[in-house]
Amino acid sequence: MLLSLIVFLPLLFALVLAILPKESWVRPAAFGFALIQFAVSLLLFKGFDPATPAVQMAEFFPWVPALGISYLLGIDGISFWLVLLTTFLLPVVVLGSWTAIDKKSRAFHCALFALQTAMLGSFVALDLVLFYVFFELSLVPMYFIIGIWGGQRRVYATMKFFLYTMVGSLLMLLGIIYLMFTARDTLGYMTANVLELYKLKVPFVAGEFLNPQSLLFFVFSLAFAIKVPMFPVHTWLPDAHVEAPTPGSVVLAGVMLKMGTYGFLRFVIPLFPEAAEHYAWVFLFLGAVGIVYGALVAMVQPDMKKLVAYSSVSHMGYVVLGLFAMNSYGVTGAIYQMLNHGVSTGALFLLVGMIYERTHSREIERYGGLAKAMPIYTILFFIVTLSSIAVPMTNGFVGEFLILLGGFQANKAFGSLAVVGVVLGAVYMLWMFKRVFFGEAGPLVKDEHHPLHDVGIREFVVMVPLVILIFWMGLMPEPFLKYTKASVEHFVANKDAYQLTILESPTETGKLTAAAMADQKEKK
Amino acid sequence: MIALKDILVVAPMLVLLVASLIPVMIKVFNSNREPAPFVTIAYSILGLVAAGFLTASMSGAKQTAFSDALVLDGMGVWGTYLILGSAAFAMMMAYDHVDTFKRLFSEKCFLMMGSVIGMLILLLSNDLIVTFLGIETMSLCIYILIAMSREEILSKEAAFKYFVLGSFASAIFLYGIAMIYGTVGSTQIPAITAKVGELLTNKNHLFYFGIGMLILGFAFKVSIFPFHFWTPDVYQGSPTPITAFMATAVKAATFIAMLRVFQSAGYQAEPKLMSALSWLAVMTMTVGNTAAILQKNFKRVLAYSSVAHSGYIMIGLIAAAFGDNYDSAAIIVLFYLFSYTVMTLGSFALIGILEKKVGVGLNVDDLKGLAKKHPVLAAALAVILFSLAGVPPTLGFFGKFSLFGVAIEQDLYWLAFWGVLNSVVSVYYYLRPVVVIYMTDSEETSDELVATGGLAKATLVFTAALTVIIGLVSSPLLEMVRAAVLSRH
Amino acid sequence: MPTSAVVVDSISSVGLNHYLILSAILFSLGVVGVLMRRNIIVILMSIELMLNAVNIAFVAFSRYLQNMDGQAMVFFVMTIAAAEAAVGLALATTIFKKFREVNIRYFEHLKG
Amino acid sequence: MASSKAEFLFAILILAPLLGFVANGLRWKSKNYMLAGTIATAAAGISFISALAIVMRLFGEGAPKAVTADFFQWISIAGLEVPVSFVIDHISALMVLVVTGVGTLIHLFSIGYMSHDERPTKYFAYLNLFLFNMLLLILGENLVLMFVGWEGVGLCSYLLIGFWFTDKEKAAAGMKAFVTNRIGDAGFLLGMFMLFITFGSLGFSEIISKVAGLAAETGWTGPITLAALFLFVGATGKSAQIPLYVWLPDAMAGPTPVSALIHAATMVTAGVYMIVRLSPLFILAPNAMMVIAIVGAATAVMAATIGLTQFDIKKVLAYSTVSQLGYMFLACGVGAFGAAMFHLVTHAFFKALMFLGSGSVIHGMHEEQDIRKMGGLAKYMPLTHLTFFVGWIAIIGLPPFAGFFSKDEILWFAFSSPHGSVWLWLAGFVGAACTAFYMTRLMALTFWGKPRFDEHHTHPHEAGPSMAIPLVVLAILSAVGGFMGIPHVIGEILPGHPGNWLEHWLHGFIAVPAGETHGSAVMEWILMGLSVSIAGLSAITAYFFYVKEPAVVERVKNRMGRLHTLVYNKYFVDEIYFAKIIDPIVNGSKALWAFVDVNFIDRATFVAGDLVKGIGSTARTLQSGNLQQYALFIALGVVGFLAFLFELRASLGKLLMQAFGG
Repeated sequence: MLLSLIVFLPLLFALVLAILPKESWVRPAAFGFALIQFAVSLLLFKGFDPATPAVQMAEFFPWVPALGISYLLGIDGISFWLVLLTTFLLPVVVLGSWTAIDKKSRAFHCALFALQTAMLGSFVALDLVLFYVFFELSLVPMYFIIGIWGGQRRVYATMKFFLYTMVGSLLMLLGIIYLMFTARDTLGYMTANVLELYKLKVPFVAGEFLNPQSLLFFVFSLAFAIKVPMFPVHTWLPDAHVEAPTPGSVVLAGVMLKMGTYGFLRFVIPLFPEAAEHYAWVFLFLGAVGIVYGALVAMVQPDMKKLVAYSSVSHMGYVVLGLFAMNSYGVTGAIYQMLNHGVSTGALFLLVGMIYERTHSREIERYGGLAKAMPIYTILFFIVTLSSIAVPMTNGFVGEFLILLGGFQANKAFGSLAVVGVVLGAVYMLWMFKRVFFGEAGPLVKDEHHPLHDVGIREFVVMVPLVILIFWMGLMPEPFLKYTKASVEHFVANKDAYQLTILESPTETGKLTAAAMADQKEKK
Repeated sequence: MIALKDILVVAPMLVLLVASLIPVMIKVFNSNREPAPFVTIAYSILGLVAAGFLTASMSGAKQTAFSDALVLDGMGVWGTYLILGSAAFAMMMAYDHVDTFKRLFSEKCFLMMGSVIGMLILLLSNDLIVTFLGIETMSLCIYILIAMSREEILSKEAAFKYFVLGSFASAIFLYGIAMIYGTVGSTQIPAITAKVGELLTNKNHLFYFGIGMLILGFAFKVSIFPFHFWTPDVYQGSPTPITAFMATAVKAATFIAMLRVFQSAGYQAEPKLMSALSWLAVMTMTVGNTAAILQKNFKRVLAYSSVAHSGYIMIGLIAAAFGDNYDSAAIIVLFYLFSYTVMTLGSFALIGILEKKVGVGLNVDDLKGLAKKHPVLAAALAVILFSLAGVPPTLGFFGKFSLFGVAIEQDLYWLAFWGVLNSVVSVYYYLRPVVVIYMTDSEETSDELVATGGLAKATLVFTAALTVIIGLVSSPLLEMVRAAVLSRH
Repeated sequence: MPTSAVVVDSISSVGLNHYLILSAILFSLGVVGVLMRRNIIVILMSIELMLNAVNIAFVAFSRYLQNMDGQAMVFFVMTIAAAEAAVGLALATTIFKKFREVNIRYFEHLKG
Repeated sequence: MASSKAEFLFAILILAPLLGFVANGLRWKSKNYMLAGTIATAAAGISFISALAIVMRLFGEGAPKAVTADFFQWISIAGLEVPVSFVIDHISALMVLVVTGVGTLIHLFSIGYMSHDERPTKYFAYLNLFLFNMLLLILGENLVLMFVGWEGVGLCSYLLIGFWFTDKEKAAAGMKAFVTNRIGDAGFLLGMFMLFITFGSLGFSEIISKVAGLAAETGWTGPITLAALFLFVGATGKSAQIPLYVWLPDAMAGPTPVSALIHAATMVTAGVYMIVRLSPLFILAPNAMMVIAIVGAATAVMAATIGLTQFDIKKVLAYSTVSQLGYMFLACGVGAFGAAMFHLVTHAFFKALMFLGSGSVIHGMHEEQDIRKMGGLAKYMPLTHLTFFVGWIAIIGLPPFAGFFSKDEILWFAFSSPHGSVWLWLAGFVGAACTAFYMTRLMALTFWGKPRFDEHHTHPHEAGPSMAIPLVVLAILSAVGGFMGIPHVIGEILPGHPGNWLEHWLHGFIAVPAGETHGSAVMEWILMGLSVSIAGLSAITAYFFYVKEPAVVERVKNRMGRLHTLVYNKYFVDEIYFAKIIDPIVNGSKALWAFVDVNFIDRATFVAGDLVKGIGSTARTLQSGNLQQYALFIALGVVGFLAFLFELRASLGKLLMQAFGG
């Protein structure tokens, strides 16, 4: 029941927040709740066995038996860290948004916690429909977060965000339904249970495009590509980020984008192995192009936040490259890069948010000489910058190194193209850094009406865990990689006949679940 | 001659008749003094509930009455529940709606009950003559209900438009019946569905005329393109409770009647018929959704959305008629009808609550500041709108899910594809009210945001709750529907 | 020879199709009336015309098929037609009261 | 036990600077330069001593060929094993001693130099951090660790170049350095990847053992050749070779000791070090070797010529550094890895010396760097002059000072090695001539002749002991450093026949080019004589020009004005880079953003939206409110539907065909 607890605890907290008698209690309560759910999620370490690729702590109840839809949760090396990342970022975000959210803080935190449930759910759901439900549900709170607490063009941004994602995911819904019926025709019973669907061999014909597996592959891929977002369906992201309030951006970049890449790893590649194999080059190409394109465009952004947003496009390009390299290095690196991006880009958004609260401007040109005015802030920003441009001994390096190695191994041309991103990454980040922090004090900095005060205690406390993670993950990645290894090896070893089993022993739930699934099958 | 079982089958209608007559009678014998509205609605709802229980008592094995003129099977039972329910809620909306003459309330209820009776006849009809009777009874009552509005210009115009077009369409419908009768030699639906295949295979032109006109006559009532033009105008002009009643009960009854007519494997003999209907479905969805985007008047938005929904439901019908698995398709259609009914009732309830100047209805932009003034209503509306947009885990999502499901099951990929594209489009206008409610800075709240009507509010909140709850546990409902449909055999 | 005979067999040579064609013509006339005429009363009458055209078809068919359903149908239709006429005229009068106008083109407030 | 002790020593060696960094970093606001400097210098000194302690183990009978220390597994995934393990063998021994030794001296020097700065603690923190990264680079047992240090030192040089960041120029210089290095690093990465997918390992020892016995590759696309070329790209970035040398002159924006440490003695030689470390690999890629040799020679000459015309004392030294690095690469290219190491060491001595000297000059002249405003400083700061003089002799290669031996060995190999050729030798020769000229010019303009500054306002003065001691020590090293590699031809005639110690020391650790060397002892004598004499000659000419007859200079300048402007403006390379590469990229990206994102993708979305709205508005226009029109649509609908059923369209078509077609 641990997973259900982790998933639905935030929802419960959201309800509690909704009925808190005093608005002023909301923030402290929310922070406490966030810490609690993080603590609860830490229990995963106790139950989780990193040695096996099997699904663990699984929970199974039939939901809509008629259609073979079930409530099946489970966690393995692929989703393990993503869950923890999600739960880890929440307290950071709550604390980070202490002053950023000035109106309707109660509603905001309710949305935030509801969003938490949706995201966690989509990371542990092993039933396609259940996953889809969480996947879509996560849109709604984010829709409100951007739309209510966002900037000037928030409505445009949030609508764009919602519609873009909806297009992809609705098409994916068709794909899901098709899969369920294929299951009915081949397995003899209708099911949306991924572990069962892995067994399907969806007919695939190399050469021609119009065959079920390729179509399904692309339908699913589109949905996730939009979510990631991959070039060329990325344009919703900059708008969403620029308009979103700081915490919104942090969650969006930190966790929501990962739902896309996670979808590739969990569903697209294992469900449609031949197509994935056959069309991998497309995604390697798009990934590499995304890396370079995102970096180039980020370089010329006048707005800090937009720059960071485009850097996300570039970074997620790395992830896609790694995933479709489909070798241990690439996939491990991709998973690692998801975490890195969650940490470092989240931190970047928080930092940009801090300065925005002070000057109410993100225009790079109007800054300059910030290093003298806010030294501590500068140091924090610099550290995060290092992690973002993947300087060794920060977390970024490990991920990028592995991804590029894997990518190069998979396809020399695109791998080399991606390596260009290493240079460009340094260019856009350092250029921005130079223009904002170095040189003479810019108009915003030397404005004597509101002198800039350096980061306060709260802001510092927000940043500390992130900075610690940046170096920890950079200096000793092994403890982190340990948890993903088994799953990744399993994934790479039999990527053309991927199967997942539910860990029977030692967890009692495992046995029960397997039994429950078995007699479900009997019933059909 | 008339056996007890015949009476039993029509007992619900008789009960309704009596229940609807009581208030009017009171009025008559009370020197034409209107009974307290509470009494009226109490009697009416009592009648509806009683009818419901009677139907429930008879559900189970399918039975026919009046020498197979009427048939009561699971589908009919289920449809009866739908209609009675929506009628009840429509009355609750009308109870304290601004547009209701308190001194004519008993008549209003009487007419509503009357049209409910018509719908039940339509629902149970096993013979095209009876079908026609049902349609007419239903429609005539509604014409008057529309015209009974306190508002003078628009409602009268709406009533008249609806009346003229309605009778025009029913004439066509009737002509179709005539042709079918001429070719089949009977108006019994089973007899017809039995011979559809052969008549279509040897290209009997008269029959083509007949079946075509029959379908299109139905299509008018459920506002399928190009017979939907009356819908926005009439929906806007009618008193909101009546609009809700039309949008839900009429559609449910008609669609189920269509299901009966379509209940034959013979249609597969004519693929052109299927492609024609598919085109109509696609056009209906597209026109409904795209036109809805450009509307300012919330009622018109919902009117167009209901047109679009008819398009979606057509997918289910096509699957039922031309697929190889009538039952599953029928189940889905009923399920979708249910979800559609719930959501539509809720959304119209909100309009009923907020609109002050009768007939004009309210524009989407008038909702500005609702979140501040009536957070609960705003939230309920938001839930219903998200459900209409098909966002999980709501009733609307599962409706769409199962509908596309049945489409894919029958390999109607293009229909499913169009359905998906259209739902994307629909997201835009379903979320616009949400934007207005929550995302526009409401310094200047439009001050006519006065909510009236306890029962209507109850309706809104109840439907909203229903969308979420059944969205979360849709399984029992699905099982019920399945049982209902399968009891046919 | 008696003219009556001529009349008779000229009548007896009138078959189903003639009736159907007649009903079709009448029906089309009704349709055209509904589409063309501006006067609401006339429009109501055209609708009645359509219904009656259908009645002819019914009768013709029931004669042709030798079964009574058609005849029965006609009675139903006539009833319905009467009801419709009643409602229609009622509506027409209320509208006339309001608009002082029977030209259909005046009722276009609801549109778009 | 021994090994555990080794780990302990390694830990001290590497962590001492890190601790220094932390210690200073935590009190980064303090202005107490003395404390900060002491901490930093102590840290550097400690690591020097522990380095010495480890190196000592390599001497004596039965000494291990290398001392290694394994700490923990950094990354290990499916065959990719990256242990954190360090090694000191005969190559890295040289390097580590130079780095820590010279580094310590420069730390010491910095105490005096940064005494007036406002953020000395930060400075020393950075300096220690640099040392730490440099040690990772040198001692790392695998390419990944080396890369960690490789990027780390780049980062530190970024920080130190931009140390006075309020000046936009200096900040820009820092960024330029980092980005240029990043280009190289990208090459390094690709090289690593090539090696990994070829040999399945990134450890030096493993790679070298796997390489052993392979035949040399011909052609350009072999994996080893590609790897070698990629790695060389990395080297050009770090070691400022054509085409990536442009950052080094700008890097002079940093404090002078930094230039001495990072941009002369240690970091910039990392490229050479890396190639020497992988010499068994490079030797198998003759084409790559050729490229390296040519690039090295070209850089040597080009930088030297630029050096002839510069007036900023540090810029002259910078270009001289680039040129000397060119020599080292030339050596690597012709397979004389030993000579390269040799020159690396000696160069570290005398170039550090000269930079520190220039530092003390600048310090004494109150931040004046233009040698046109100096002159006659000899009498003001005799010690600086003396030490600088030593460095001068060393670099222009007059025996018996350090530079003579190392440079001459390079020239000899350039001529004699199987990879060498007379042209390479010629390039080196010309470079030597230029070197002698511009160095003499520098001496002359700075220390000799008459003062060209206002002696009443500026009072040049000798700096304190913390700056003097390093100068002296380095001067001594520059003087005697050469004796570690006495050429055989000279050794034979010397009493006691000292052999070439360095060659012997490195024997077995570096690859030796296959194939016979051409040229004889006599030839070697001749070449030696030639180079020494040309050095002396051009030195004398320069002296004559700049001390005796300054007017001549002007005349020469005017004589070849075009050429002079070209060289004086560094062949306009920066300008070309900006005009042809950087600006196009920036503008191109702007265009990308404008066209692809805004005008294409978003536009497409909007078009789709407009399409939908268009359909909607047509639907609305049909919704005219006219009852009869609706009825008409109904009728048309029925007709159309039935027409579709009866395929009337087809039959109508036929009819029309008959009507009009026939």
